[in-house]
Amino acid sequence: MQPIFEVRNLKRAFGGLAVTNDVSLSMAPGDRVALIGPNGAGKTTFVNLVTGNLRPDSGEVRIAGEPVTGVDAIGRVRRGLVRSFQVTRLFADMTPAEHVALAVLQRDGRAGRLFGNFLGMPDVMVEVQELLGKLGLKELMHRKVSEIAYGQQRLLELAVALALKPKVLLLDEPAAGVPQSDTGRIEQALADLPADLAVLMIEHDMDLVFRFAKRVIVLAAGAIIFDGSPSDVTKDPRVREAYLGSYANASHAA
Amino acid sequence: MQTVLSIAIDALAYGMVLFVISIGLSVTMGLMRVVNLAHGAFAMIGGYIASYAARDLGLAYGFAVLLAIFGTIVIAVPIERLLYRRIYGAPELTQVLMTIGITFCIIGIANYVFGPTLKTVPLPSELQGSVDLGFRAIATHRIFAIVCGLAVAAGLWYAIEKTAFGVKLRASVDNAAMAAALGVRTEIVYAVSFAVAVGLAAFGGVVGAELLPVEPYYALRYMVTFLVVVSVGGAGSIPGALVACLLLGAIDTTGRYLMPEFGEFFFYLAVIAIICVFPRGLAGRAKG
Amino acid sequence: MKRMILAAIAALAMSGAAYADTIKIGVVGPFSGPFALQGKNFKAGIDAYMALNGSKVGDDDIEIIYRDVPQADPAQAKALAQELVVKEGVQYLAGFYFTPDAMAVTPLLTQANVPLVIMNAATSAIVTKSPLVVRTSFTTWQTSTPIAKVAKDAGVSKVISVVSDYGPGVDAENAFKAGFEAAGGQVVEAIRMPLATNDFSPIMQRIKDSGAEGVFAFLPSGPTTLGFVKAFKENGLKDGGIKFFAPGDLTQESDLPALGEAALGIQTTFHYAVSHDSPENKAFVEAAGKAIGNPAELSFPSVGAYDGMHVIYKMIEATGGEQDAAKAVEAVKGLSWTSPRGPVTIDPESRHITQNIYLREVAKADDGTYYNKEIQTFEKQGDPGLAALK
Amino acid sequence: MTMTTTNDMIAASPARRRFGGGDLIGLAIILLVAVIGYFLFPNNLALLTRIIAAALLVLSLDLVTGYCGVATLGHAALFGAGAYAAGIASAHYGINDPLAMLAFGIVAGAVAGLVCGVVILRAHGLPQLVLSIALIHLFHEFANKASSWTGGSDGLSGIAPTALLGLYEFDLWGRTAYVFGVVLLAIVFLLLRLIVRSPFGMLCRGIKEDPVRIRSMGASPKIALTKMYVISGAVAGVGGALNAISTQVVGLDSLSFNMSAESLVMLVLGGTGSLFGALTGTVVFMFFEDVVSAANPFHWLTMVGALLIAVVLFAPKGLYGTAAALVARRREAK
Repeated sequence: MQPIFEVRNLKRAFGGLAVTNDVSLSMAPGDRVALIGPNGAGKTTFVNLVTGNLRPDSGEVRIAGEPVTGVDAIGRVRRGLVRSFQVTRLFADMTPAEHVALAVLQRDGRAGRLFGNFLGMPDVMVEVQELLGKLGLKELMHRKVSEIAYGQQRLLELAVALALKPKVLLLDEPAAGVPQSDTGRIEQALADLPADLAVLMIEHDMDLVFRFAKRVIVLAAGAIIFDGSPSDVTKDPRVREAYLGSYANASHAA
Repeated sequence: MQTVLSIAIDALAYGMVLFVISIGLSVTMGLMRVVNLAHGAFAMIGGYIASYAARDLGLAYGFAVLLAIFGTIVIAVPIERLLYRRIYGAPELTQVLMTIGITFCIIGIANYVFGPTLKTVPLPSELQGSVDLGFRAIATHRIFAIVCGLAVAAGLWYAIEKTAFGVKLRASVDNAAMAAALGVRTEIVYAVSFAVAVGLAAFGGVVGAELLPVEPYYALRYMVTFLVVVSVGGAGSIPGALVACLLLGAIDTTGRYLMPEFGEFFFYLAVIAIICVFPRGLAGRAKG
Repeated sequence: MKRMILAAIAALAMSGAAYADTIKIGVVGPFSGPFALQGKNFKAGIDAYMALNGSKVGDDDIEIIYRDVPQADPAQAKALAQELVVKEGVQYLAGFYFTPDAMAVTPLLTQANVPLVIMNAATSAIVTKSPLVVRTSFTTWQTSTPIAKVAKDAGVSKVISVVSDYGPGVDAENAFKAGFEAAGGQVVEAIRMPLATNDFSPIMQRIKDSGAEGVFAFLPSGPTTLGFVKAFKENGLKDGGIKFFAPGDLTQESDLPALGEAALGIQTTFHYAVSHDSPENKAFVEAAGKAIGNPAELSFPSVGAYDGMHVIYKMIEATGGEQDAAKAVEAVKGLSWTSPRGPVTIDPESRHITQNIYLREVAKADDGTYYNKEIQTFEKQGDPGLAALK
Repeated sequence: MTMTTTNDMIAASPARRRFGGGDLIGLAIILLVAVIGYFLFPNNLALLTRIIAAALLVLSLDLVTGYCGVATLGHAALFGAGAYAAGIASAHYGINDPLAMLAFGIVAGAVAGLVCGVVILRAHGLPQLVLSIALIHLFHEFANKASSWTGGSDGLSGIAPTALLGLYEFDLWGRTAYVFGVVLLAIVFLLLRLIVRSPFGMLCRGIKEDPVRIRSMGASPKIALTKMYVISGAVAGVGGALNAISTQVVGLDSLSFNMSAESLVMLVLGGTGSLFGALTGTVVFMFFEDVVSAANPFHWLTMVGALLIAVVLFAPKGLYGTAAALVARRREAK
């Protein structure tokens, strides 16, 4: 199958320091990949390079076979590469319904319309209710985001991303900051993600990684040192070295 | 060549006067995060006090300057306690509304108390007249303003970067809650910073009075200039403000020499160009 | 309300005969903001006139209603004028410091049946906008033209003109140029500088580089004149022998204490000096000084207002208190009297004031204060600006 | 740049849907106030017309400041462009039909909005504020320079609008101008209500809160904001044209920093991010100013200053914003 998402020989240096050093990976529809790595491994830079917020020094990013290296962040979203944020970035004054509706309308190219209201657009409302219903947010759909719990905000973050109907979803620590009692819901939501969606999850929590991912990529010092099945990752000597070498600093990495 | 040199001198002198008057605003806006549109009003109060002391009471210039600084602080401290304290951390537009309100009040009161005429601060004989630079003459008080500007820049830089108070101030600015948890009394830090900013405003008002004469509308008339200078420099940055003042002083002076009828265009186009290149001000970019 | 009913009954009873009433005059001017000083002078002139001539014309009481337009704002001026006419029922409009404000009001006059007496606004064209406009101040052309002759007579043949870049500044430049070139002089360069100029050193450098023997300058009264005059001295132009000519806006009396020594010797032409030596002016200055509180704040708009009141009083006399704008204006055409500034006439054709223009020099009085000392008189000057319009 | 916001509660509440009762209520209130104004101050219609023109400017400012979070002290540029375009059309080209003049005003306002938007949106926060200040000064200088077109500081006179629809002359009492203004305001208000609740309005509110998030949703904040600027310019252009038609003189003040600052003060006074806030702020400020300046033409500025301070202290979300929050809280308590 043709890869839906590809990164080829991506390089970026700050000053003389190579923060992303010759990274290549490829994902097919339906892939569940976890990207892990000790602190300072260059995960954030990698995400920024992939999403188009940073320009690489060299290398290439492709979505569904199309090179998007010269395309800006907005263009990549429109081509199906959507991300969620590690710290929720939602609009405090708006309701979950408005969040999802905005994403749906934007996806359909209707977000610039000067008249009408999504509440009066049946097709939009159906999608909004369906999506929020799946994530258990339907009762809250008309409350302000600032009034709902953090765990629910994380779910909404996911809902917004899904409403964009991505081909590739980049999840940045989707369960970060959520109290233990609520993580179940999020994991359930992750498990329910569309089957043909390629998901790249950046995560510290190894339990989650093992439950979710079919494939694990380990980034250390800007380079991929491991790309394989979850069962093999802890056995790999290079991974052990990368983690144990900085174990004191990365206390919450398993 | 002579002309170029001459313009350079004018630019330096004008830039430094701008610096002396504006730097207090850079402190309130950058370090205390208050859009203080009443800055000009405090400068004006300083000018009035100095004028009253030197002209009507016949006090010595130096004494009048000190009186202006401390007098203005004495007037400003209750305003800080009663009004400014309420708007720390408030949305910027709220701060704009409050400080414009304060400015209107001060203008009204100044108009009532001092009348609408121009007030000057008589210079001591040492600062009167001109100094011959060989190729041209320059007013002595301008040299005085340049020296004051440099002294203020150095003093402020030292206070912020090198003293214990500066550390506390920067800590309070970065994270007030954290600073408070570490035992910094942020209220006092803010009050002192505010007093310093107001004192600088008053000082600038007096030193700059030869160029920007004191009258009730002073508070609004030059506010835009101060605001522009501070944000082009990058609020809160002493070197940024200094560079901005010199740069804008140079552009203004050169523009007014070469094409006075388009002087305003030059100045504001330059401002737009600078901000488009350095969207966070000259110093904002340098930091990263 | 009660009084209105009474008045109505009285009017019916006396059917047309004159009866005691209150005649209202609406005065629009800058009473707050950056030009508050000029507005204050309007009020001082009006108060002085009423103090000296009583607040009654015939049996009618005169009431002044002030409205504030802090800075040129034609929309506001027009709204206030409308309110004065329609709501307050004023029979006369007066004041107006800024030209656009006056311009905005002129279209109302005929319909409102109200004359407009301009006490300051100095652009020539205003009087042409309505036949009901009378002006008792001056025009920039009027005060700037004689100085050209003064400059030529002083033996200066090359002059650089430096004016603030707005309507009156451009008027002054044109007036001077016309007058100076007619007298055989040459304007080597004409610089227009932004109104909001704080630092005049670069301008001074320009003047120096131009090689002119004299400079003609126009700046509006107020803060910037101080910087200009000081820069002229500090940059060594004054000591370098460059002569300084200007219309009198530059050295208005209320600015002189601030200008101080730097202004000493500057020659200006203007229609009025507070120091003018005449019994009429003595009485005026005393009354106006009392009205304004601080006599040092007295300046030229006060005399425009004073004479404006004179014209309005004459209009009321002529109409017997009836509201008849055309008749009122007709009555003062050609009116001559001795104003505190000297002999003046309302030109019947243009309805603008014909007056003496004086050459003055800033001098130091015995008590250490500075004043404009009149040294030469150009008699009966009309407004050359109107001719230039045609 | 963050700001206090009063989102149109009515707009956000799902109970009032497509044809929200809020619109009709709002329209009814505007018309009611207009009628009351007409009968309460029949002799002061010029002031009321001026308030309407200012209200259009403040509404226009609210679109970019209240709904999009753009900080500007140069919004009069859009208003002045409309005023001068309408004025020049009449004074120089003999286009004296008020509706045609209005069209010129709208187009010029929109174009000015585009220009200002492109420049102002290049920075954020304080530098953005300064960009807007620089722009308004450039516009002002330009109008001053082009005096053969604009009349420079003497003002553009010779504007002579013909009777509205060929029926209603613009008279001394200012009745025609007032009614014209009220109708314009009502139409603009309704259109803006539609826009702020539309998908585009929602997008703009999102941009105001977090432009980065909007980008990650695949929308371009810059394009959306520029579009809003153009709309805002058209609205301000309506106000400017109304001003030119009713006053028949356009002065440089309509392109001034002062007017920009005053409109911002009025907006914040009423409460940003709400059309009613903008209207409330304008009416209260201008009315207050008129009353105190008539009562004491010499020292009224102090009173206005005191009002502003009092509002910040006691109604920090603006007059309407605070009132709306109170009502909402009470409703919730029930």
